[in-house]
This record gives sequence, C-alpha cells and structure tokens, in this order.
Amino acid sequence: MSNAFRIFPEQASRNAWNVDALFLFEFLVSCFFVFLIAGLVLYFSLKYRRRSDDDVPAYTPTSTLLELTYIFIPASLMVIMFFWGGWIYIRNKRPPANAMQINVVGKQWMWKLQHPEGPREINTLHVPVGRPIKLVLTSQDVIHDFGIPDFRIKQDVIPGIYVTEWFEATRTGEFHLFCNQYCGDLHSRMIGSVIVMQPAAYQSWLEGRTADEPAAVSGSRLFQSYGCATCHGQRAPSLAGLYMSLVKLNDGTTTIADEQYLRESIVAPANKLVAGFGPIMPTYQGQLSEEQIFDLIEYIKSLGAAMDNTIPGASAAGPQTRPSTQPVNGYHPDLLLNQPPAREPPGSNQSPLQQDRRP
Amino acid sequence: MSEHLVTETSPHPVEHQFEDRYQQKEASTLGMWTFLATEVLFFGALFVSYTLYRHQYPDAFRQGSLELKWYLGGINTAVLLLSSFCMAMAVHAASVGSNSGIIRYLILTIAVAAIFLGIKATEYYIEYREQLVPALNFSLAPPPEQQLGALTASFGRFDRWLATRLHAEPLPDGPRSPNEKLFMLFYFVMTAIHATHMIIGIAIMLVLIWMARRGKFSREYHNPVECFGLYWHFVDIVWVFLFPALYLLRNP
Amino acid sequence: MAEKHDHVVSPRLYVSVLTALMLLLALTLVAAFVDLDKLLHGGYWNMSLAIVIAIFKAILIILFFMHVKYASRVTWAFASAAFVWLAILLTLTFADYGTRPTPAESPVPSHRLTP
Amino acid sequence: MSSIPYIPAEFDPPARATYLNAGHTIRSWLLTKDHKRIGILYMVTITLMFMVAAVAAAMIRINLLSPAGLLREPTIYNRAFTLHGIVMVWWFLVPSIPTTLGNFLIPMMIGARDLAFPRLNLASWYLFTISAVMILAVLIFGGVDTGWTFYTPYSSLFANTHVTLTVAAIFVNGFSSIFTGLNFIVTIHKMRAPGLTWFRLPLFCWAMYATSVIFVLATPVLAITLVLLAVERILRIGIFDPALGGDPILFQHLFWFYSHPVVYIQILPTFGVASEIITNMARKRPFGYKAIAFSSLAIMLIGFLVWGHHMFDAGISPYSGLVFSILSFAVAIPTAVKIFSWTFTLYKGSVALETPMLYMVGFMGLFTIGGLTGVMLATLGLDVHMHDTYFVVAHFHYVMVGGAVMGYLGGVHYWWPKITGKMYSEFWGKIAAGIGFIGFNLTFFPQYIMGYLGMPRRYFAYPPEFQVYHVLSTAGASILAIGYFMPLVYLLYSLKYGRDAGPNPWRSMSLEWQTPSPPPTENFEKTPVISQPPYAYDLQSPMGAPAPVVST
Ligand code: HEA
Ligand code: HEA
Ligand code: HEC
Ligand code: CUA
Ligand SMILES: [Cu+2]
Repeated sequence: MSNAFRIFPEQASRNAWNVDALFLFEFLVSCFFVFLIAGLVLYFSLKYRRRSDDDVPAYTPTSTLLELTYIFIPASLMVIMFFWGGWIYIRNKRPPANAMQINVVGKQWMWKLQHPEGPREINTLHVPVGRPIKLVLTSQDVIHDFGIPDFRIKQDVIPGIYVTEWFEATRTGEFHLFCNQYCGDLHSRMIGSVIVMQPAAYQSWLEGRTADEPAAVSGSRLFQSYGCATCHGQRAPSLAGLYMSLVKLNDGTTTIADEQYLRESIVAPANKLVAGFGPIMPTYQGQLSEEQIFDLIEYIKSLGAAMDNTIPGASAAGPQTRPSTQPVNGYHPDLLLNQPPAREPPGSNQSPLQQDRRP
Repeated sequence: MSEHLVTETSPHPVEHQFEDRYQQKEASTLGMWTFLATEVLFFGALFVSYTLYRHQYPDAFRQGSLELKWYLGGINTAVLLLSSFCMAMAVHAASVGSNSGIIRYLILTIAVAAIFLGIKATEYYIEYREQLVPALNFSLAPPPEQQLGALTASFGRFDRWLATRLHAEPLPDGPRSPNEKLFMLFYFVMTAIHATHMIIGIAIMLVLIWMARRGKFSREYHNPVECFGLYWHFVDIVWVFLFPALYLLRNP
Repeated sequence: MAEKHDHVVSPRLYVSVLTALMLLLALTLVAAFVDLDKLLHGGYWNMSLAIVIAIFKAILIILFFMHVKYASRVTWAFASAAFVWLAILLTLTFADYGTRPTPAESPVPSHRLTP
Repeated sequence: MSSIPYIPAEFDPPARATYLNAGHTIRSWLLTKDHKRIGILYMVTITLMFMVAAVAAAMIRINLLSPAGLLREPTIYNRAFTLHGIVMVWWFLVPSIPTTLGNFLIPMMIGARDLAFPRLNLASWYLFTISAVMILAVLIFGGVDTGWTFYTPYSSLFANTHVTLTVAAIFVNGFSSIFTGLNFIVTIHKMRAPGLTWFRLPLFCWAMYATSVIFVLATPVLAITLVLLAVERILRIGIFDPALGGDPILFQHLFWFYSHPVVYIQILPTFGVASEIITNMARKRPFGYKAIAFSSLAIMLIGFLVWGHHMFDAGISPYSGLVFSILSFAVAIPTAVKIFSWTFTLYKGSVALETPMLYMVGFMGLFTIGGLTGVMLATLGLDVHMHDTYFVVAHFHYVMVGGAVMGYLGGVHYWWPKITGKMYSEFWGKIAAGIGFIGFNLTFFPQYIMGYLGMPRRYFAYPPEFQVYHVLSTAGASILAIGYFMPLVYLLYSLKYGRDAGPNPWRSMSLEWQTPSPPPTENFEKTPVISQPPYAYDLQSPMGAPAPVVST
C-alpha cells in the first residue's frame, strides 16, 4: 500500500496475476468492439451524411451472413471468458489443504481477526508471505464484505454462516483491507490493512504476542464456565475427535462436523440433533459472541480431528454431493453406540496449529 | 368527446377508444389476465420463500402444521370452491343477460365468502389463544389447557379425539421448536394476504350488485362481472395451494 | 382477430366441475393421512401428491370456471406465462440452495473435494 | 420528386383543435384521460424527481472531493447516495421513457385513439405522484440509509432510518408501474389499427411491449419482498434474519429477481427510441427488423434468468454462480445484435446528424462501453475483484446515464416537435449534447480506473490515493450538470419562442407523424389503415403524398 498515484493495482498474490491476465484479455476484446462500433458509426455517418434534404437512399437488403458473424464472434469470445473466469472462481473457492486458518469476525464497524496460535488483532492482519492463508469469516450483525484489492479477493461476510476465502501473498508490504458491503454509518471506516511479512519476521511477531492466549485455551475456559463440561462426556456426546467426522443425526441423515455444523450445534442445537439424544442442550444464541464461538470451536478442534480415512463416503463423493444424503457408513462408532468414546489423548500437548496442519 | 360509459338507454356502451364491443371485451379480459399474471408472481414469491424454509426446517414446519386445525381448513376449502361455483353461475347469469340472476348469485357468493372469513377468524382466534401468533404472543411453551378458554380448549380436545380416531399423529406435547415461529409467520402472512384479497373482492361484488340493480348489464355488456369472476376464481386457486401447503404437512 | 361471438357455458358443466373439485379435495385429505413415504419407501410422495392434486384443481378452475378452454391463444399464453415465470424464480433460486456445499462444506480441505 | 412525406409548416391550419388547447384549466389536466396529457403530467413529475436525485448526486460528488469527506457526517452521505439511487431508479429512469414517450406515442404509433384503459392510466399517474410524495416525505423526515438494494438484515433490523415508509413508497410506485405495463400490453395486443400486423409495428412498440412484460411479471415479486421486509422490520421477527433461522440471501434472490430485469426496463425503451431515431435519421429500413424486434423479447426473457450475477460474492453456491454467469453472457448476444443492426442501418443511408441523432451516436458508444464492462462483471473470476467497487458504479452509470438517459433525452428532442408543435434550437441542442458527452465521460471513466484499483462503493471517506480520480469525476459532473441544464432551458424557451415545427419536420414515415403537431385529442381524424411495412423510406409513393403509410 503506497499512497502514490497508480492506474493499476499492485499484484500481491498468486490470484492477482490470474485475475489481471483475464482482465487484460477482456479489456482488449472490449477495446476492439468499442473501436469497431464507434469507428463504423462515425465512418458511416460522415461518409453517408445527408447532402440534400430530399435524399432517399435505396433499400439495402439485410445480410444474414453478417448477422451470424456478429452473433458468432462475440459468443465464442464469451465462451472463453466463461471458462477462464469460472476456473478462477472455483479455484478461489477451494483453499489448499495446507492453508493456515485465521478466523475473522466482522461487526459494525471493525474486523476482529484471530490467529490459531493466539494473537488477536483488530483491523490489521499479519500474515507470512508465500503461505496459503484460509480465512473463515462470519459476522456478528449485518452483512459485511472482506476484500483485499491487491490480492483480488473479496467475500461477503454473512451473519449466521461461515464462509471462507483464501489467498497466498507473494510480496511483503502493507495492503488495504476494505469492507465492501454497505453495513451502516461507518461502513467507510471498516477498513484496515494486511501486513505481509517474511516467515521469519512473522514468527518473531508471533512470539512477541504472548499476551494473547491461543483460541483453544480460551475455548476450554469457556467450555468450563458456560457449563458445557457438565453435560458433554456424561449426558451428552463426547466432543473428542468430532471435528470433520461424519455425524449421524436423529432424522437418519449424516453430516460432516465442520465449523458450520459446530457453530449450529451451539447456537441452534435443536436444528440437528445427534442420533440418540434428545433436545436438551440449551441454545447459546445471543449469549456467546461470534468470537467466543470461534474459541469454542477451536477448542473442540483441539480435541482431535477426524481425518479422511474415517470418512470413506466423502472422498469418493466428489464436490457436488451433499454429504448429508450420502450412505451412512463412516460415522464415529463412539457416537453411534452412544457411549463415552475411548478418547485419544486430547491434543493439549500438541499445539492446535499442528493439529490443523496434519496432512 | 364521448368518453364516458353511455347511459343505460344505450344497449352497447363502448368507450370511445374502442372500435366495437368485442374489442372492448377482449381488451378487458386480456387486461384481467395480465393482472392475474402479476398476482401469480405476487403469491409465487411467497410460496418460494415458504418452500425454502420448509425444506430447511422440515420438523419445525411439520409441527407448526400440526398446530393448525386441518379440518377447519378443509371445510374452508370446500366453502371457497362453492363460492367459486356461485361466481361462475353469476357470470353465467350475466352472459344470458339476467340482472336478477347476477344479483342472486353474487349475494350467494358473498354469503359463502363470509362463511369462509368467519371460519378463518375463528381459527385466528384459536391460534391467538394458543399463543401461536408471532410478534404478538408466540411462546415456545404451549399454554396450559385451563388458560385457553372454553372454545379453544374444546377444539383442542376435539383435535386429540380426531387424531386417535384417524390413527393420525397427534400434536406432540412439550415445547415448540423455535423455528415453528417462522412457520406461523408464513401462515399468517399468506392467509392474511389471501383474506385481504377476499375482502377486496367482496367490496367489488357489492359495487357490481349495485350496478346490476340499476340494470347496467346486458347480454352484450357484462365485462365487469366477467372480469371480476376471473379475479375471484384466482383467489380460490391461491387457497387451493395454500391449504395443502400449510395444513397438511403431516408426514415427514 | 376478434372473435365476434360470446361463448356461454351451461350450468350443468359447472355443477360437474364443482363435484370433481370436491372429490379432489376429499382425495387430498385422505392422501394426507396415509403415510405414502413409508408405504412407497421414498421421500416427498405425500408432498408431490398434494401438489399434483392442487394443480389438477387449479387446472379445472382455470379451464372451466375461468373459461380458458374457450378463450383465444393470447389468453392461453398469458395464463401459462405467469406459471412459467414462477418456475424460473423457483428453479434458479433452488439451483442455488440445492447445490450449496452443505451449510459450510467450504471449510473442508480441498483434497476432500477433488476426487 | 421527393418520395418522403413532407408537409410544409404553413400548410398547417392555425386554429386547429389540439390536445393541448382542449382545455386550459388545471382540472382539465388533473382529470384528463388523454394519454398525451398524461404523458406530459408524467414528464413534469419525473423531471422534478430527477432534480431531487441530481441534487443528491451533486452532494455525493462534492463530498468525495476530499478523502476525509466534505459533508459533516457519514450518515448524511449515506442518505444522499441511497436517496440518489432510489429516486433515480424508481422515480426517474424506470418511468422515464415508458410513461412519457410510451404513453404519448404508443397509441399514435398503432393508430389508436387512446390506450385501452385511459382511466387506469390516469390512476397510474396518481399512484406515481402519491408515491413521489411519500418518498419526498421520507426525505423531509430525515431520509433512509440502506442503499437502494435494502440488503437484510441491515435494512430490517439495524437501520434506524425511515425504511418502512420508503418501502411503502416503492410498493405504491410498483403498482403504478404494473398498471402502466398492463395498459401497454393490452393496447398493443388489441388496439392496433387495421392492417397493422405485428411485423409492421414500429420497433419502439416492440421494445415497449417487452418492457411491459417485465413491469408486469417482475414488479410483484419486488412488492411482496418489500412487504416481507416491512413485516420483519415492524414485527422484529425474522424472515431474513439469521438469528431467527431466516436467510439473508433469500432476500437478495427475491430482490434481484426484480432488480436485474428492472435494468432492462430502463434500457429496452431506449433501444426502442434508438431504432426509431436511427432509421429516420438515416432514412433507411432497419438492418434486420425482425432481429431487432425479437432481440427485445430475447433480452426480456434472458434478463429474467441472470439475477444471480449480483450475488457472486454473496455466498451462493459456486455451481449456480457458473449458471448465472453463462446466462449473463447470453444476454449480451441479443444486445450485440441490436448494436450492430443499428450500425449497419447507417450503411449507405442518408445520415443527418441532428441533435437526436447526436444523442444516439453517443448512446451507442457509451452503452457499448457500459455493456462490455457489464460482461466483465459477469465473468466470475473478475467480479470477485470488482464487486462493490466503483467499477460497478461506472458500469451502471455508463449503461444507465450514458445509455438510458441519453436515449431519453434523444427521444425527447426527437418527438418534441410532435408533442409541442414547436422546434427547439438545433444549435444549442447540438452544443448541449456535446457538453453532456464530454462531461459524462469525465465523470465516469475515472471511476472505472479507481474501481479496478479497489475503491469500494458507498464510501464516505477513502484512502488518499484515490483522490485524483474523485476530483476528476466531480469536475466531470459539473460539466455534465451543464449538459443537463441547457436542454431544460432551450426546450422550455422553444415552447414560447420556438418556430412552428409542422406535422413532420423529420419527414418520418411512421404513423405518429402523419397527423398534425400537436395532435388532436383523437390523434387521427379517421382510423388509419396501414398497407406498408414500417420505415419503407425507399418505397416510391405516388406523388410524394403526405401520408403514404396511411390509406383510407
Ligand atoms: C440500464 C441498466 C443496466 C444494463 C443495461 C446492464 C447491462 C448488463 N449488466 Fe449491469 N448493472 C446495472 C445496470 C445495468 N446493467 C446496475 C444498476 C448495477 C448495480 C446494481 C447495484 O449493485 O447497485 C449493475 C451491476 C451488474 C453486475 C453486478 C456487479 C456487482 O455488483 O458485482 C453485473 C455482473 O454480472 C452486471 C452485468 C451486466 C451485463 C452482462 C449486462 C448486459 O446486458 C450488457 C450487454 C451489452 C453488451 C455486451 C454490449 C454490446 C455488445 C457488443 C458490442 C458485442 C460484443 C460483446 C462481447 C464480445 C462480449 N451488471
Ligand atoms: C438513473 C439512474 C442514475 C442517474 C441518472 C445517475 C446520475 C448520476 N450519478 Fe448515480 N447512482 C445511481 C443511479 C443513477 N445515477 C444508482 C442506482 C446508484 C447506487 C446507489 C446505491 O449505492 O445505493 C448511484 C450511485 C452513484 C454514486 C456512487 C455513490 C457511492 O457508491 O458512494 C455516484 C458517485 O459518483 C453517483 C454519481 C452520479 C452522477 C454524478 C450523476 C450525474 O449523471 C447527475 C448529473 C447531475 C448533477 C451533477 C447534479 C445537478 C447539478 C447541480 C445541482 C449543480 C452543482 C453540481 C456540482 C458542483 C457537481 N451515483
Ligand atoms: C444440558 C446439557 C448440555 C449443555 C450444557 C451443553 N450441551 Fe452440547 N449437547 C448436549 C446434547 C444432549 C447434545 C446432543 C444432541 C444435540 O445435537 O443437540 C449436544 C450436542 C453438542 C454438539 C454436537 C455434538 C456432536 O456430536 O455432533 C456440540 C458441538 C456441542 N453440543 C457443544 C456444546 C458447547 C460448546 C456447550 C457449551 C457452550 C454445550 N454443548 C453445552 C447437551 C448439552
Ligand atoms: Cu462492514 Cu461495510
Ligand atoms: Cu444485473
């Protein structure tokens, strides 16, 4: 981010280059058509300008061939644009597996960002260069939008839903972070910056931020203080190994215990009941802030995550299938039997970050 | 300028912009159909939203549906179909040029529509007593029976009796699910908009009756009755879809 | 273009249409209390049947009470256009909701998404 | 010698009865059922509303001169752009051509005495005026700050401005639109003069027909969506509020189901105007009459299928994103057909660059730029970057101001002699068109650049590096303001001092010109009978008769 005059934004991420290449292509196509049409119009209106008020030009028949030409050429150009643009879009929707996750809560009018290692930031995001970063975003109130122009990414941040967005910065420096969705009075103040650092510098920045405890630790404290621990493990399913496992629900369907599911289980537990349990868990809607929910989720994740091999159905299903309609065969045996599961040692001796990065 | 409807003495009042009464008639019929097309999308958007949430919260919506008195809705459907029939007869009377027939059948239509609205109002009242009205008194815990008042309580007993007789699923005891509120909201918005259409319809029918009494209609000229008939049948069709969508979500 | 005559439908027809409508209503009610989904081992049977019956009722009303059966092609077009447009709204909206990666499938690591 | 109709001005009998002198009292205007007078009523109303919205635009532009914002508070700015968007869309551009030129011309073009439902037409104007009063009341009570898109849950549960009244105003306005559209559809279907088959209809009528279908089929969805929004806001329970199980994205689906088609409500009438002016100014039949006619319908139809392109970043399913993207591209095809057809209509024509034609030349260039940037936005990967930046703002001002408003102004100039019987000053007309063109580009082209740089929309204050572009843009807006102000002056001036135009100053073949200007209340003395294809400038007619299109 520099305040210098520019006509083209910096390219500071992998994605930026992709987007710009497509933009350039469409820009050239557009120039061609604009100059073609403007040129023809001007040329015709000067060449065939009316010389006498009684001029009556002869009839020129319509040429179907010409009509087909100007249907076919734009159409085929647009097919290229469609596939190219679709490719970038889909690529943008799929964070790589080894991405580092950062949780983001938008609220009127600030961004709260949470590194798994602990540091919490407001309106500033420190990230290492050359490493894919996955953001999991949600909003505490209205719709916001997390956009970083120099990375060419942007995503609406919606209350009640977790959405993701990812980038890989390719250049150190400071870049604008904007809220792009109108969200009230200080929408234009909901801005910040992304600071991209060399990995080593990032590491030392992390180490300098010891005051913030890791999210999982805060989460475990919330787990105690909100009384979750009084039920879970006894009257309620154990949460160990829950993350990313397949959960069998009361109505016979299954679902993946991703962040969205965990969040829903906390704020609207009655919507999806685990098979074999009644609707006794109270809702925590309105009692926990979105950040606290993130903390709790990080804590639950730190209790161990189910990995691919426990979900045979999922990997074969491909991206389009909704897991909830898949055959039930990969859920946690513990949960099915409705018994306290044999816990694997909780990940307290591992850092949650490492958990996250397990291949 | 001969802008106005020509007075009663003239047998074929044709407004000045039309060439003849056929053009006038076709224009007004087409106009009515166009208007009904907007109405389809008006209600349609509601149905789309409803369907979405019903899909998202199947259980809550089913429970909400169980709270409604399906037999009252069923009776009302029959009543409304009957009123549609009466309306069709009124249009028939108009097409054979009988002003007294128009009056007779319109009054019948109004009477039947009034029965519908009466039953609907009773339902609203029961739902109010059962604390089902969002924003007014919706509560997750159904009120105890002694608080319901005689009418509502007896309907509740009848409900249970009917359910056992039909081997149907009764309304489950215990707290309502939070998303039932969403169902009830849709129920009230949709039925209230429908009822508003009926009330407007009744008002127009009163005007038509008044016109018929002054002998305005004839075998040649009765577009207003005919076009209104289209409107009334449309309101009926809306209910034909509302009824199963709201009252009959009995199976998961 | 203008058909220069008025079509008069006989009341007898109206009575039979009303009877048919009432029978369909009865069918709706009966169907609602039979758990077809369980009987036929599938989802949505009850719902689909209820919708189909409602459509039949609507068609009866439209064709006979509303005289579309005797009306011009333009009326046919307008009567159906509205439903076509409703179908557009419904289809494309649900094309979104129906293909959403489950509430958030998005956080699933991508190696799980690509087979 | 001349085969094209030409009646010298002096042949016009002076003391003729016209629709204008059919009554001079206020009452004779406010209770009129004459489509021509109602068109004038609308013209006055929307011009006033345009001024309201233009003042808001001026506030926006002045505020953005400084990175810190020149208005006292962001709340004022937010109200300014919301009001600007709402009034421009619903009280100016949507009604602009349909209710003024459409009202005035459709019956004349099809040889009818009036629209099918004159009373309904007047009722539409009253509804429109009531809604205008309502939105002005909102303005007086303190405004509304949701943006013209009313995204929930901000608009339903968070904004503490006059959202409910605004929504009610738009609801009433919507019914006015629906009734106008209904009237046009029935009129075009049922009131055509003998011999006027569908393929002899002027292309303006085809465009208005397609527009009317959108009015009728899209507006009710907006109406019910706004009702739901108002319910949620008043009762504080959520249909769209996630905290209660609602879905905020559903609102966007319903809103854009209306609001994308509405952009074609805004542009299709301009396409119609362009078809009339360009054929007349080139004295040619259109290059591909049927292609132009059917492309209007195609744009209307496909236009209903693309709304999701406003929601690419809103959390919709990527797969439906793909579908909406390809459909959005599809809509560019019929549009391309139109643009190229007009271009080739000029080929070997006899082109007169009068003021209306200058507006059309400007329109073709600017709309093409706007449309092509729309195609960029419809490209999934690019929209992710450009969504909700000034790139979008630039796109839609190019199509709406450079496209639709230019078309409206061109149309007003072209038919001004017919409407008023007076000729405006061609000299000032050309100058104003040129100033408008320059000012427009200076205002909105910089917005493309800063949009791609990342400048977000609806920002009261912004990082300083964007200032250069904002200053340029404001400078442009000042020039543009002159370009808009001038026609107001010389057109009004011509009312009193302009020379008599005569029935057919452009020597057009189309029906509305084959009757005196201003026309009599009944439009035509006798119902005309049409025996020729439209725009048949090349057909020799016996003795250059005054009205070759009409035979009686
Ligand atoms: C008159 C109004 C109008 C018109 C006609 C259009 C026309 C189009 N618009 Fe636009 N649009 C708006 C008004 C309009 N738009 C408004 C108001 C918004 C913002 C709403 C808001 O958020 O506030 C918007 C926003 C908008 C977006 C969302 C941006 C975002 O918020 O992220 C998109 C995305 O796809 C888009 C696309 C298009 C497309 C593809 C067309 C097409 O119809 C254009 C087709 C025309 C051409 C393509 C030019 C002619 C063709 C040729 C010369 C042939 C050669 C062509 C090719 C090779 C491609 N528009
Ligand atoms: C029909 C549609 C229409 C029209 C004609 C216009 C016309 C103009 N618009 Fe508008 N605009 C919209 C529709 C339209 N707009 C919409 C839908 C939005 C989105 C709103 C939202 O986000 O919700 C928008 C938003 C919008 C923005 C973005 C605000 C933001 O996102 O923060 C801007 C910024 O420049 C702008 C500017 C202008 C200008 C300069 C004109 C000019 O063409 C107007 C020319 C007139 C004048 C310039 C004023 C008259 C002159 C004077 C009073 C003299 C003094 C003037 C100066 C010193 C400058 N408009
Ligand atoms: C009154 C007991 C109770 C309390 C207190 C409670 N829960 Fe639960 N919880 C349950 C029961 C019972 C279930 C299983 C039924 C269901 O899905 O709602 C459950 C399910 C869950 C699930 C989904 C588990 C799975 O296997 O899919 C999560 C996650 C969860 N709870 C988190 C929490 C958190 C976090 C808290 C505290 C903030 C908490 N719970 C407090 C009883 C409780
Ligand atoms: Cu948050 Cu704009
Ligand atoms: Cu659009």
